Amino acid sequence: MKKLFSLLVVALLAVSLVACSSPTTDDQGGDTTQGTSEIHVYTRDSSSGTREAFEDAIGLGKGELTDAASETSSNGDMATKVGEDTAGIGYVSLSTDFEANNVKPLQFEGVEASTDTVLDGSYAMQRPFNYVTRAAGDYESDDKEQLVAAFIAYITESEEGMAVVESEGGIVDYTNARPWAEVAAEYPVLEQDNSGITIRTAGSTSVEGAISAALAAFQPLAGNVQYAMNQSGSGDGWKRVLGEEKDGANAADIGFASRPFEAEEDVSGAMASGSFCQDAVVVIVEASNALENLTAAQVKDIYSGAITDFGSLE
Amino acid sequence: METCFDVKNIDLFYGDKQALKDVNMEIYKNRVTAFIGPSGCGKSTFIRCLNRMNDLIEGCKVSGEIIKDGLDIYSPKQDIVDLRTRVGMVFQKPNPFPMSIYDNIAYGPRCQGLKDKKKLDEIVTTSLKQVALYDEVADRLGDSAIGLSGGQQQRLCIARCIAMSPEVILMDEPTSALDPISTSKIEDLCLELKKDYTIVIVTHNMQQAARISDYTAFFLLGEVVEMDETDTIFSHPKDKRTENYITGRFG
Amino acid sequence: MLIDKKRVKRNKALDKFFRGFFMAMAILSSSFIVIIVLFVCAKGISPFLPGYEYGQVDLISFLTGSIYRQDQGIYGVGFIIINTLISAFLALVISFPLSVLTALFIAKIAPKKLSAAMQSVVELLAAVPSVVYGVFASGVITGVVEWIASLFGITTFGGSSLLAVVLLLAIMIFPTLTSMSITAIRAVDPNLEQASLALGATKTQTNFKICLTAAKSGIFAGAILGLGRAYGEATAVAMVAGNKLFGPTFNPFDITRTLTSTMLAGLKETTGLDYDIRFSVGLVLIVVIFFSNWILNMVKKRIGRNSVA
Amino acid sequence: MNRLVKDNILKGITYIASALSVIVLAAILWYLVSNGLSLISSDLIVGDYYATTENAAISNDYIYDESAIGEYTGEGYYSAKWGIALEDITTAHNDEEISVVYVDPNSPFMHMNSLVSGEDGMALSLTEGSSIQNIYYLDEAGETVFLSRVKMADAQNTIAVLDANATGIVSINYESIGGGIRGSIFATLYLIGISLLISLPIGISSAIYLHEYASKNKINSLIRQGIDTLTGVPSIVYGLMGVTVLFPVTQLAGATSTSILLGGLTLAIMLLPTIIRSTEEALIVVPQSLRDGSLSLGATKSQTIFKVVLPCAVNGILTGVLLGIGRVIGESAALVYTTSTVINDNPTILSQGTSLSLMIWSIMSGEQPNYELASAISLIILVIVFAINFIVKIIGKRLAKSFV
Repeated sequence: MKKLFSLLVVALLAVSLVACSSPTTDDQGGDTTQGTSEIHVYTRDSSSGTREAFEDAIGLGKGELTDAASETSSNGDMATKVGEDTAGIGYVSLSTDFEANNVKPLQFEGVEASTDTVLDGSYAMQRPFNYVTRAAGDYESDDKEQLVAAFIAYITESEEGMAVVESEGGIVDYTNARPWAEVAAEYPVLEQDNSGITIRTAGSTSVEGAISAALAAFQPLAGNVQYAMNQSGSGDGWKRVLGEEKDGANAADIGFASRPFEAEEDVSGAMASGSFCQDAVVVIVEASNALENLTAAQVKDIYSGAITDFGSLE
Repeated sequence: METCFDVKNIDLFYGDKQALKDVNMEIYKNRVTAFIGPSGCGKSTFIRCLNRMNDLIEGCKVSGEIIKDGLDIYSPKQDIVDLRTRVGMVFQKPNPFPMSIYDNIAYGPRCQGLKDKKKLDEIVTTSLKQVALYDEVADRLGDSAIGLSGGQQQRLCIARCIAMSPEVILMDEPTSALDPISTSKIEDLCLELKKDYTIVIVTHNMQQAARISDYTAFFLLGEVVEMDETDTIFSHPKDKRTENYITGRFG
Repeated sequence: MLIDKKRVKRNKALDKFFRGFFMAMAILSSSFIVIIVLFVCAKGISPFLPGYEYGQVDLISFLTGSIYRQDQGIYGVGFIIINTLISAFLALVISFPLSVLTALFIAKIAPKKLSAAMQSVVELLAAVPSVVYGVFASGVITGVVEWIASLFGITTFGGSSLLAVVLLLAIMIFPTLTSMSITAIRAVDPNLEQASLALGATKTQTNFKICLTAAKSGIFAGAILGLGRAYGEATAVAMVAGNKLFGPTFNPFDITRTLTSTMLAGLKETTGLDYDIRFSVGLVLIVVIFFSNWILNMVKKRIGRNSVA
Repeated sequence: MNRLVKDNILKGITYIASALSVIVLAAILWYLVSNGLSLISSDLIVGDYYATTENAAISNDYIYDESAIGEYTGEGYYSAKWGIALEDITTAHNDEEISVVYVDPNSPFMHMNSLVSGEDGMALSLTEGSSIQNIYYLDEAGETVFLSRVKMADAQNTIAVLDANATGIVSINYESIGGGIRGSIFATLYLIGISLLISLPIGISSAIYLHEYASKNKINSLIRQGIDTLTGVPSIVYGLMGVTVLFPVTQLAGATSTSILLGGLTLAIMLLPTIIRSTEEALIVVPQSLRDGSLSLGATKSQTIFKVVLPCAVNGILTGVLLGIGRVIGESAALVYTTSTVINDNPTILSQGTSLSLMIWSIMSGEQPNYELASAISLIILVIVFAINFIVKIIGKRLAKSFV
């Protein structure tokens, strides 16, 4: 026992010695003398819609990402980690609370991300939040079909609905917005008691905040219609309203995706589909970092591993 | 004199190790039979054969016959549970169950399905009286049996055994963990009980064997060296080994 | 005679019934492992079979690979196995001496009241859910790691690192190790201690030389259990591992990737091969745990020869 | 070295080791308390998670009279014109809301009718503590203006806009704060109940078989090995197994989706090794002499087990129960797939729901991790764990007393 013990103590010391003596191994073969200038690249796991939008915008091909990147599990996780790492760089949704996470949003191609720059298209790193409904006539009842249509109109046409989406961080264009009272007049189903009807949603988790707020606000406007949200990822959005799971245990009435629908996700059969708001993806660094602006090419170089320290960005 | 157990050619193995070699003896009814011998000689093993407690030990094989009431207790026809209700046992260390004194004694009858409160009361009282414990515990039958002294606990275990009205009581060194006063009480009890029961006792204490037993068997290395009336064994042993043991030259 | 024949018959039938019932339950319990293994195997092996719908994966390069990238379609878990072994083992190295000493303190050295208090401390630590450890790790341990790293002038990935994983696991397996050790030490026959004291050894000498030696088999069993927990811990580890894309990781301040963090990363949104391969990773994890237990049990048999507990 | 000095050094080391564990526990508690304590309130514990939204218009028979509206000097921003005081709050879920702190009895907001179809214009009054989502008001020109949540910005601005621009109130959309975890607490308790109800009888029976009946043969050692290996299966694998293999079983009971029942079944299997192991350890401690004593009195084996062995082992079995409860409360990975992460205010056995730990996991792995709320829920979990430990220990002592 004694031997075992001393062995363990020695091992413990050895570990701490190794810990003390070894400098960060340099994976890129770059310069590490200036500890803080080496860039720590953060990304999301490959199933993330934000990552897809980000990589599309900077032109980073599938698989070109540097091996040295660290994967984070969510938008908030990314913000937290970059905020704690003076050498970190990452990307998050515009709705993120930058200040609270101690991160600084960077301009992209010289353009600052804001509602205006996203809407006029000058800020390029953006993605739509899309919806798709079941096919016309493929609902449990006509009333439900009407309610789904009314809800879609609520979030895409009415000032009130857009305001709710906006309050949850979505970027909406009020240009063609009308008062809800006007929109509602087109849907007589709203006048009756709908508490026996449940609208089911599926798909992207990124839209969860906006859609649950919109549904909660829509509920009293639509005769207490019930709702059940089962968000499990963009991939399930189309699948559960038009695809192979549309009649399964997890079937839904409206599916969402935080990216454009793919070619194999044919939305032509849907009663309605389109985007209800835009989201901007913003490159962030830790708050004390002196960087202000990055070009698409620079971001691509950083994420592909061609640039490994902040010094060479000047 | 009636025979209680007729033991014929018993061999017993623990795995490969032979613990009993060709044991033959007769045990008589309403007599006290004592087994003596040095540690590891097989006397405890043998007494556990008489109510088949050895069945509980893994890898234990018994051959030969032990005839009781015309039936070999090792034959498949013999019901073990039934055998044990007729052949009770008291162990080396007192082992009262962690229950009340009353429940300890009522345990056996209850296991047989006796529920009648009156009958149970009667059994408990008579059993305790028989072991002369009743006066000491009459006012606290509901108390835990663990609180009794060692000697009391052992008498309780005997009472528990008597409560089943067995034919035979096997005692495996019942006094080895007790003080002299408790020991003498148990010894008196044995003499008292042999009127109604057949008693088989394993003991290390040769005086004890001499005091209470009618017959004595001397075990050595798994064999019965000699068995005879106690007086004969202690005064005129036939075998040299018996004599050596009794006179304290070994063991 | 007391015996009520009818009742006795019923008792016997009941006895038989219960024997059968207990046995059936035991078989049921152990058959769950068969169900689980079959299920994980069926799912986990499928990517390596020809005709797999998303394109067959090469088993050898899966097991020996040093890059795990869904985006490139390269799945190699070789380095992840090494990382998992390293982090679990280092956690054990840190936690083991501390927990054995704490156990000795609680079981033998501490005054009665302090001992009871310490026992509750260990029980409380055992009761803390693993997600809570995860929250604590990403809030506090990462900060500590970052601070340590800054002493050497190293910047870390916000504290997410091998070291953070090791510290987290060391804390998480501590209660398991300690309570098993306490049980083992308490089970040591007091006669042994008295014999040691009677030979003129001091109380402390007896504690260290007799109690620990006699209890080592039980203590080692605790270590095996703790190591198992360290291998299998998922949610908390995933919060601080940093999920490196290639490896293996030997630098304590570099990010790492364990089998469990790999299984969890992006699990919610993924489909196809990337989903199925997680079962393969799970299968690898089960095999790793199984082998490690097997080896440790052999070691335990050797060192436990003259142990009582 | 002097023996005494050496002894003291060794002793000292054990003191230091123990102190370290105390420090770790203290650090965890300190972290949780400093982050989460401020969020814990009765609303959080007993409240609904989902806000109830109301949409209400000012009654037709209400006549607005500014002079009738009284003074208010409490906290928040007060509009003497409309008789309503508002303040900015941040909810436990980190949402910023404009909350009502006071409504004057003569305020229009006290005399409203529901606009929700199906509620027949039920009378409503704005309650303190609810949060305002939007307001429709009349401007100077008599036009209806929509004041959205974004345009309201904060409490001060809302009051300013209403005071400056509004000549009348048309309708208001408001909701209760929500965010309570009562449903999750119940779901957790259901999970504990279901999993113990199933795993205790199976586990204890298995342990009895293994320890009391099983002889050393191949089949039994296979059974034992199987159970031992179950210990090593990571909990996430149990979850994946549960949703595939056990889902059909719950379907027989009427489940249509993942459910608390499914989670409970999965956890029951996960608990088996723990329960079996601790029961076996308890059985080992029961002296063989008691079994011998019982058997020698003609008791059958099963009588011996139920009447003598199990009562003696009850404390050890309770330890297993405690460990089991701890695991159920703490489990998250296995539940992600079996109960779903849907928060349910009124969970039933066949509905989806989320346990407290799973809720923490969702909060931490969501788009924006909320350390404060996670810490608060962790604290609540710890309190529940302590309470259950305490109760089980008391039961154990009672039982032990009646036997010994």
